Amino acid sequence: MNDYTASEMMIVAAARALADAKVVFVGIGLPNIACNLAQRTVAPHLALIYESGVYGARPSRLPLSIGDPCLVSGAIGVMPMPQLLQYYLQRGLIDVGFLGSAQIDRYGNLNTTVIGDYRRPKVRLPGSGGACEIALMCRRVLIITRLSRRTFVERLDFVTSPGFLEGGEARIRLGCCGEGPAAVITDMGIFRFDNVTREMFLASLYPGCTVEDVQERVSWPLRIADELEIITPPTEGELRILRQELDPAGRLRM
Amino acid sequence: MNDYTASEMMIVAAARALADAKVVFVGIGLPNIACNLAQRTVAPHLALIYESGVYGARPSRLPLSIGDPCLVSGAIGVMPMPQLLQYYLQRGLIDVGFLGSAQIDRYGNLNTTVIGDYRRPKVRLPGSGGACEIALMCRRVLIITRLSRRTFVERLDFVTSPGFLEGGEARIRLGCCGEGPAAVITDMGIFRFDNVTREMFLASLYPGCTVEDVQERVSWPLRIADELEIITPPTEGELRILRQELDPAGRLRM
Amino acid sequence: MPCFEVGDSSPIPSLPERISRKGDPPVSKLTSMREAIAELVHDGDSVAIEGFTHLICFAAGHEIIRQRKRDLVLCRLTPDLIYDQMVAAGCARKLIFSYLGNPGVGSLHAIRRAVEKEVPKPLELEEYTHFGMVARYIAGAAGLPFYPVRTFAGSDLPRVNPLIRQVEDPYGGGTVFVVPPLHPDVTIIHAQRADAAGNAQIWGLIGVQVEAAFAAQRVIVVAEEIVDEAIIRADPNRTVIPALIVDAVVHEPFGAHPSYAQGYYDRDTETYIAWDTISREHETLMQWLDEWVYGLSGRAEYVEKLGSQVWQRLKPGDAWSGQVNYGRYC
Amino acid sequence: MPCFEVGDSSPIPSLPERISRKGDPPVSKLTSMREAIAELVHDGDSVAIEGFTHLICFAAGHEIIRQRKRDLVLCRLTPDLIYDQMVAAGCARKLIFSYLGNPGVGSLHAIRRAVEKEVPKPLELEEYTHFGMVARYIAGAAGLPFYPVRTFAGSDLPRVNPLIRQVEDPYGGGTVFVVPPLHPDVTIIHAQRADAAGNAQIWGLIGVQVEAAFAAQRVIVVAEEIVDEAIIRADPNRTVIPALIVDAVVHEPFGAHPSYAQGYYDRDTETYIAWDTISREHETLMQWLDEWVYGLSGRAEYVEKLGSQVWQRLKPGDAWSGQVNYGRYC
Repeated sequence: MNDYTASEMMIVAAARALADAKVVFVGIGLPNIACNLAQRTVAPHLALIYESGVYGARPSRLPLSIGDPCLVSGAIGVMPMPQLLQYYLQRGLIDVGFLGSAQIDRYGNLNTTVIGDYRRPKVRLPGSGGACEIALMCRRVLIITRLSRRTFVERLDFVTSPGFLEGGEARIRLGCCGEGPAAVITDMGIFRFDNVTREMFLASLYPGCTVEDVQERVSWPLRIADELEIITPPTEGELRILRQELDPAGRLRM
Repeated sequence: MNDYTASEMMIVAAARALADAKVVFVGIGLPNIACNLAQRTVAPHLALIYESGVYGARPSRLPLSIGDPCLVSGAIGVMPMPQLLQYYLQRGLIDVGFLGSAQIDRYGNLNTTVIGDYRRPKVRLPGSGGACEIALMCRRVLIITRLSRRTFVERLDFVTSPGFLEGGEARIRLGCCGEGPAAVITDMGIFRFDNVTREMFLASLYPGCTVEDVQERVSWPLRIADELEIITPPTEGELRILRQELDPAGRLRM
Repeated sequence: MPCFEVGDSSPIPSLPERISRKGDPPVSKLTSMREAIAELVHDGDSVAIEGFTHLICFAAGHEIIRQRKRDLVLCRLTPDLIYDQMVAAGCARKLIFSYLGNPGVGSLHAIRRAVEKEVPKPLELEEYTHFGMVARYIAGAAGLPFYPVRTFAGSDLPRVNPLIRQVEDPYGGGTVFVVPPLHPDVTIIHAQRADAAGNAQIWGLIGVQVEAAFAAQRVIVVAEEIVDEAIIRADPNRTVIPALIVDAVVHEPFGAHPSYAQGYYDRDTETYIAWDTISREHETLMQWLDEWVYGLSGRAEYVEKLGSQVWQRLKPGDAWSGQVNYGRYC
Repeated sequence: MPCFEVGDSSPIPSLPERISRKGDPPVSKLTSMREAIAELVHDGDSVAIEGFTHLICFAAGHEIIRQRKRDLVLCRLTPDLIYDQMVAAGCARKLIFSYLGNPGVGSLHAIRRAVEKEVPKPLELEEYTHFGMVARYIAGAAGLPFYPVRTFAGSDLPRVNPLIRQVEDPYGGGTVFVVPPLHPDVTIIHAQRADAAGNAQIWGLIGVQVEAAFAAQRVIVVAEEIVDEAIIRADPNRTVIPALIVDAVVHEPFGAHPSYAQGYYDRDTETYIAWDTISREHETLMQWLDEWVYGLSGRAEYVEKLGSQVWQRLKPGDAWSGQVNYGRYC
């Protein structure tokens, strides 16, 4: 069981980050697997909320979409989107939101809208969906994305979802209810954000990864924690649940 | 069956005023009886809406309150108040609203808030409830009230629900979606409103009532239609339904 | 100018302690009415016992009277008999409301006495229309700093209530009235059924209960029946209040009388009509409170004292909803 | 500056003709999909086929393609496969949206081709976040001139979309973003069941269907089952759309495939995944449209062509809601 992929390590790290969470806004893809793993390990009472309008889902299978019927049957509550977006999210009731991104800068701002100019894009990406409000309104935001210089850029082509903007107090001046990005969970290690400058720094590495590996994939000169933590590899229990229950097709092993 | 009370005539006149209505906002008391009579006579498809959150009620008894359980069982739809007030009323979907009043002036403005000064009232009345928004948002408003100099006053102590304000174009300048009061149905006759000045004028009398009877109970010098209509007395059919089905206790006969 | 009064918290509600306190869905929050009121309702609090005609939690109001809470700011569209009783008992210093009557009957005499004659003490009024009150709750529930409405135009209400203000439509449509959020310290919700964690389901009139609950700092759910979580999960579209926002759950059958619970018992119109006589004089009203509130230990004794004949009279026939298929997906 | 585009009507909607046209509840509005689309969807209209993942009315979208409607302004949070197909077929001139992806799969290639390469023709984009779109529908449904939201702050979206504006909080809380109402010319709602007059009930995800319907000028209800009015009246809390706002009712079983109807059939994820390949080239996509849309007379043929094996695969097990008692009061 000692061999695991970077994707598996990333999911396990994300699940562990939910240890003290009570209510999580679940996205599709990696966050979905991470939330389900957390519910089966560190956070058995974790309430899963989907922006499609579901509270307290107990999915019997891993849904492809956040609107899958398996999220509805057996949920605690299902409601119109205006209610979920306003009374739960905007009201400040959600602990943690997960976001991915096509581009991220050092202050945790995210771009999922366009590569290139907005009016004449080189690549038209999906846009915000609920990402902008999740970034603003969840108490904490966890960002999951793989390391690459195309993703970790000096300057975003477009700010879809604000992190700490230009750093420092900038986000507080926005007056939004969430505290902003808490961590960026990658396939090689985890970034956190400086309490004052709000710039991200490398806080921990996965076993076998080096600072150089990370720096190679980030466009700006990295800041690094004084005491760089090495993350415990996935346990047998974590891997068993992941492989047998959540990823039987082995997509995270590819 | 030739003898009927002024109250019965008033209810019958109110029911007849609903002949072309499709959707009516039902108030409690006299309007409630009038709407039910209309549904059984001139407007069999009349949809009854109650601000408590009910659409398409089929009350099996005459409810004391607009939140009675008999309005819910067998209704077409029941919804939270924010939905009814915003998506039906404010959206402009309601044809007719009924209002009563403690004071009314010549422009159909209504006071149900205080007699005397607002801060030190001689009599504290119930206040608006939904009256102000009904007055503003229903396409047409029908006012039902008994004639008396205490009610038909020169100047309101408080404007709870606007009619035509100071008359003329004043209401249009408010920008509200309803057209304002269409008629005032009393126990002696019916007032309508001049298309230009927006002042009310006596348009019709019930059999046996005179202009003098009415003037005696109104504080300002009456305007009277060139051709004063005499209302057809209640028919046998109207009285039968009223007495047997809607007012078996005979409260309208007292 | 004071723009936020008691019952209005900061426009950006941050609820860290709430989440950590209430978040665990499987934890039972079942308690007695006495303990729930003692722990969660404090002198000076703003309190919303909502429910439009339907599901008004008289059991909670009576317990507040018994515990002699003072200086409450009472929020409700229609103060109804329950606030008339609480005002007569001296619990309230202020009302935030939109309709001050005994529906279909007449006046609320105790509240009128307080307003007109300061008996038993003065009562401050903060007045809206129904839609205005609903909008205040919506703003509170939605975490919005204000809520726009097309009511109030041409009325004198904005003149006497400085919290009703205007903003300019940035799309050129003129001005529109707005109200600020209402954030009761405590909202008490009566429901037909809830699980022990506080997930509650209501059918029939829902009124503004959902908004009043989400707007509040603390929520007490009172239910006719406590059911297994599986009952709730079988019909998730019926759920109106999530355990997430609930602090205490009280099992109190018949707790809404003389208001009603759709499908459980009828509205007791005789009591509403009789109140007109009982409440006309402060003294007769206080005698009634002695007999029906102070003299009883709680709702169970009230139910017994009311007697089986009344409950028989109020029992409705059956009218079942039918059921729908959510489908099993695996 | 143009502040109201196609799809935005005046801030105070007046609907006299609507009421007189649609008001009679007992009148049957049953018609065929072909007639409903022919009569109620016109070239140049703004059209909302809503439904968040759930109850997306592909049958209506395909009929619009078949009838070669042109210059439509398509409104939807997530354009999904249905608008990808309509854009490829040349029906649209503009999208009003918030998320442009094939959920869990990848891009919507036809829409990207239209935006990036103007194939088959240019496509204008008007972009929001999900909450921004939801707020536009709420404002439309509520007859409000604007709707305040706490999203957009710090994002570049307000910079590229001048319809996202700000107002000053009159209670001193700073500025807040607002969006204008969205009033589609036509909204198409897919429901599990409706009566012949158009009273519709939905369970499972409701998304923003209610708001999209009330915001619209015209509404088409498409239902898996047409039921007697008595079924609707047995459970009035389940009703989401009233006949009052409905112009036409179409009975179209399986009309949402490859989207789904909770309790009736599963989401066909295989079709969603396969679309990624089919849609990568305009030519293969057009071949697919020839085979599955232009080549068929309507949804009944589509259902037959898809074959019983697929429907068997998509059939869920049972999960019944249980029923509640509304009570008989007389």
